[in-house]
Amino acid sequence: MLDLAAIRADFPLLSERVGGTPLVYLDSAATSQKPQAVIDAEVEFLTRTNAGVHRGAHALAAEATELFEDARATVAAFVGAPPEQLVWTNGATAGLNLVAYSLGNATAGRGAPGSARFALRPGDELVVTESEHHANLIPWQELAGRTGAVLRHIPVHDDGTIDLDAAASVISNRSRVVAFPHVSNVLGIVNPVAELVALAQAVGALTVLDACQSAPHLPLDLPALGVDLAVFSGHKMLGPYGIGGLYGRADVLDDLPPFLTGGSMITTVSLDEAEYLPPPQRFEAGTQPVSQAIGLAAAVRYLDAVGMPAVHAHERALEARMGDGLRQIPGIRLLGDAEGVERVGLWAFDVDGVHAHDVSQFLDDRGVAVRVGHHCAQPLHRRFGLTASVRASAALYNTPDEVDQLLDAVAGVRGFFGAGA
Amino acid sequence: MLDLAAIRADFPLLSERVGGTPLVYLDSAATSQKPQAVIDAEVEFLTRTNAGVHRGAHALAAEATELFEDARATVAAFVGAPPEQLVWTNGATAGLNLVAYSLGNATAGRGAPGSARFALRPGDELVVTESEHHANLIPWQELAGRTGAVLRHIPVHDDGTIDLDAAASVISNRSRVVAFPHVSNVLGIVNPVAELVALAQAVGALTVLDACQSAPHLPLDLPALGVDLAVFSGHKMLGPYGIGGLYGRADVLDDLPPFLTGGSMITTVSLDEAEYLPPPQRFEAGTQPVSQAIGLAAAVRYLDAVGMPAVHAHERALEARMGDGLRQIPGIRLLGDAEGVERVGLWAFDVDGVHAHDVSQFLDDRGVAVRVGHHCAQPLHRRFGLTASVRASAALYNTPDEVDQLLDAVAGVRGFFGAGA
Amino acid sequence: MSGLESLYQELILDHSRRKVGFGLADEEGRSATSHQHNPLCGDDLTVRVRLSDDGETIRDVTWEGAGCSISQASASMLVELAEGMPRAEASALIDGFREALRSRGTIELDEDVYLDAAALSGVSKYVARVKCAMLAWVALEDDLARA
Amino acid sequence: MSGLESLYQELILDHSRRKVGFGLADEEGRSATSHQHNPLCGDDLTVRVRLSDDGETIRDVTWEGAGCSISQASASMLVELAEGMPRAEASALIDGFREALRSRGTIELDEDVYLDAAALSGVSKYVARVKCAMLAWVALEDDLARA
Ligand SMILES: Cc1ncc(COP(=O)(O)O)c(C=O)c1O
Ligand SMILES: Cc1ncc(COP(=O)(O)O)c(C=O)c1O
Repeated sequence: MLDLAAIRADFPLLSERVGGTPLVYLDSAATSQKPQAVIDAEVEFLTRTNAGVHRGAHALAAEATELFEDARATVAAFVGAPPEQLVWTNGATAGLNLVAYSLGNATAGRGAPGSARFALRPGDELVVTESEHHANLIPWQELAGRTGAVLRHIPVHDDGTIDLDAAASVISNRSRVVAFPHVSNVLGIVNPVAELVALAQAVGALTVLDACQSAPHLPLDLPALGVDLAVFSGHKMLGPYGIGGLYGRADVLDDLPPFLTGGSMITTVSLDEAEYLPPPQRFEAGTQPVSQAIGLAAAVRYLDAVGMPAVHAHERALEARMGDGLRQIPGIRLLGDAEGVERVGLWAFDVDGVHAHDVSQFLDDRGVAVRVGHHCAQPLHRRFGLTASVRASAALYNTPDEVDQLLDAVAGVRGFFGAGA
Repeated sequence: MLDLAAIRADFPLLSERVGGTPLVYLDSAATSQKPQAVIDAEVEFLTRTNAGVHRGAHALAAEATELFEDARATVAAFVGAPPEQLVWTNGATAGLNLVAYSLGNATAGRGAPGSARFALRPGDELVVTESEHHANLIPWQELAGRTGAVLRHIPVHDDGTIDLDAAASVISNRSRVVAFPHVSNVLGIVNPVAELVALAQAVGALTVLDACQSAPHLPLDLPALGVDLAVFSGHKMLGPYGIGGLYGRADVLDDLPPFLTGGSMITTVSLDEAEYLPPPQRFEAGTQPVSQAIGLAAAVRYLDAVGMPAVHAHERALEARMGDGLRQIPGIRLLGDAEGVERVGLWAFDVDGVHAHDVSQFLDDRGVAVRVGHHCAQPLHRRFGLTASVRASAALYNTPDEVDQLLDAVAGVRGFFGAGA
Repeated sequence: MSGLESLYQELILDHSRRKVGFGLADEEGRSATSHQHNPLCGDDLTVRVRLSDDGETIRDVTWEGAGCSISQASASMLVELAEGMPRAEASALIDGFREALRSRGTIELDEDVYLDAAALSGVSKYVARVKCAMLAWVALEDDLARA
Repeated sequence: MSGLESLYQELILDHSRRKVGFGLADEEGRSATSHQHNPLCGDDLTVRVRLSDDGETIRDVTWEGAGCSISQASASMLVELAEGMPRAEASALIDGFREALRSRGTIELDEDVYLDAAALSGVSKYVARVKCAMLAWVALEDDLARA
């Protein structure tokens, strides 16, 4: 059991009041709140040790470099990886674009000789799922458009689970990449990583995991999951904006060509050409988000101190309470309401006869902050015949009481808007 | 005249002591220190208003969105631009890569019909200068490598000034891009923007200005400079890491294809294709560095309150004192010691008979933090027959007294290392 | 009146259900049709205007599309307001409407001028919803520019 | 001794000027050459080892390149240390040297074992300079792995 009162006290924003009512923040899948420890770590760095890293001989720069690399080791360990397999990015979107562009660069003949194995040929296939966040969809559309590769998708069942039979036929010898979410930000279902990895490995396709919505909520061991590459975002896991991670298998990172180029990722540069450092530096061009890396390290230390198994159990209980309550309110349709699956603490839903925007406005008035829209997953919403839904998403700092406030408020929606009350 | 005591009191790190000696921070060209106002703006946001922007209906998200867009207007105004012509990036390296990749995407047939005018044909030329930071060199090398375009360069004279005669012959009808630094981070000379822009415009080439080392030090009016695109980095201008700006002429931004793709930059997305928002959103995929944008707005407000003309005059005086002092120390060779040019407050130099690394170690021991190495400008160092140099760079918070401490310390270097004292 | 009740006045909820002018009339004579999209929520609205033969007067406005109650009510109210109105006057009213909605609660719409649509004044305090209320009006503005 | 004087002991400055073994010997018999580069400062070092015919003993070590006084002194000291040494012993000493230099001042190199190179212990407190001191040793390690 978590000591919720103690945890909540660590998050200054949670004591904010919206027009007099205390805030019920159920929008952590969009961005999480930050504990004081994260804010302090950044401020402490900026006021005491701030200096350019990896390039100075002066004492301050050396100290800053050490803190920065310690942060890498801390965050890497949080996802089960050694430090040299963690590349800093500016977030999941940046990480997924890095991978897609790097493959495009390999296709254009860039990179070391080993990069050639990643070159795409026209007709090669890139596979995603129907439940993708736009960040794990459009970069592949664009890569396909640039290279002549073909984008294919694995459908989801009506209950939101991935159609593994379809996956087995969509994934073929032509597949070069299989990209999928560990947890969809709309469905909250933990996808069957092992099965998808097995299908991809059988045909030699590269696996790319979008771990944005799992990293803050589950114990994560990326090497054990067997994926080749995985991304996550700091701001969704109690950390700062503008920082995230790309994990990669050592041999994969070794052979990928660089994406962003510039300072600090090179060995020798002439006016005509450059030679590149090994990973992770090869992928970290220019000044890195140093204070943010240190902030993210503080965030994962915070999560580790609470304990990810405990975080998951707590959020699972909130999710169950939320799901049970919502199912009992007339006119509510839950998205991804599959049985017997592992989940994180979020539910997206539709309210019969009331537009999602109106629902969230009503909830906001009652101090409950949820998200409304397509949640950057238009194809998935279309699959369910919707343009928008309402999503309530919990984090370790939410309480059963807050879930009840959400349920109370939702119960009042249809009456207020006169929708078949 | 600046009130230096008051300004220094605003920067908490400047009262740090290195092994008992107060720190003389002369490495602001690498990264500047941050005033308390910047730190406070970020902390205030994170503890009171933090929420996902541009996507929520709840009150917190609406407030966050407003602050975020106000920050854009503030930073845009600082460089003389309207808000819709300022794209948030993660820094100058990210901005320059954005432009290079966007042109590559246009070449691959991506983007709206208007993008076709940016498509490169084999044999088209990309022009840079010999004084480029790697961030404004390698992205063009890679673009050339991907597209068959040819990279050419404008040499610098022995005194570091750009060879405008050579520029007039290098820039030709084949030129499609002319990229150059407003101020080189090694030479400190303000380059002749008007002349280079005129040469580029005469042949219809796109101009890309690296304003990294001018934005923190000079009054800047990017539209008045006439460049098509320009980049700068927040962390070099008193702001946070992980944030920067790309300015673009409206018609240029309108026609450039997107670079990073994902959430928040689209209108309609199907599994097979996506339609994109107009600029600046088209170039801002995924969760933006929101608190950092707000921090950068606080930084430029700070600079504006001091007044950029005053900042420039102050730094110019420090530069003159530093240059005069260094010229009098035997065995010192200044890089870019041109006469009659406008400058910012930095000097890179070589010490005869003592390796740059040893020089900076000696200075560090005396509490003077400078930078050593090639400063991400290997070709320029090679041009001067060096592999590394020592660079001292000032910002608005440095004092004449600190310059004197630098000079005192430099005067002792050759004696200590027994180099022809 | 609580914030919510001033935003969702009975008049607004009522219009959002009645949807005056819902269902596109045939294109006939001088007419124009505009399609507007709100990327935030994926809402779509199509608005058609039909003008008098001399182009000076709005004969009628019709629309179609799905959206939140604010956007639906706003379209419905606009239809009632604009029908039979001189074109120039409609353009002026659209400008005034935009100004009021962007005023963050400082400008109230005049009931004598804006009729039921004056009830949308309250939306201006909800920055994220201004776009919903504007959708139909932007579409009509677009129509008038092209008809 | 101030920090600076422990880093730049007279012995180190002296070696940085004397440069024992500077100038590459001819490749002859069992030999290997390694080129190392420090991207931070752009320094280059080329180190050549020549072994006895049975490959068990180091005949000599020679080098070329430019760099800071730490890297130059370190190469010079390594030459003196390694000459005539059994190959396995040299490998072990390189491991111990790396460990001491990464120890942040907690491990002192033994003068009886490392001879003049023991003076480089002080470098381990300067994280940014460890790479300078290691450059020649990494090159020799690379040579031994390939010779
Ligand atoms: C002239 C110049 N251009 C580009 C850059 C790259 O900036 P950043 O590392 O912030 O991306 C720098 C700073 O290192 C610079 O000085
Ligand atoms: C599943 C998923 N993938 C990717 C992203 C993109 O993350 P970011 O916006 O931090 O780059 C998000 C969050 O919006 C997400 O929920």
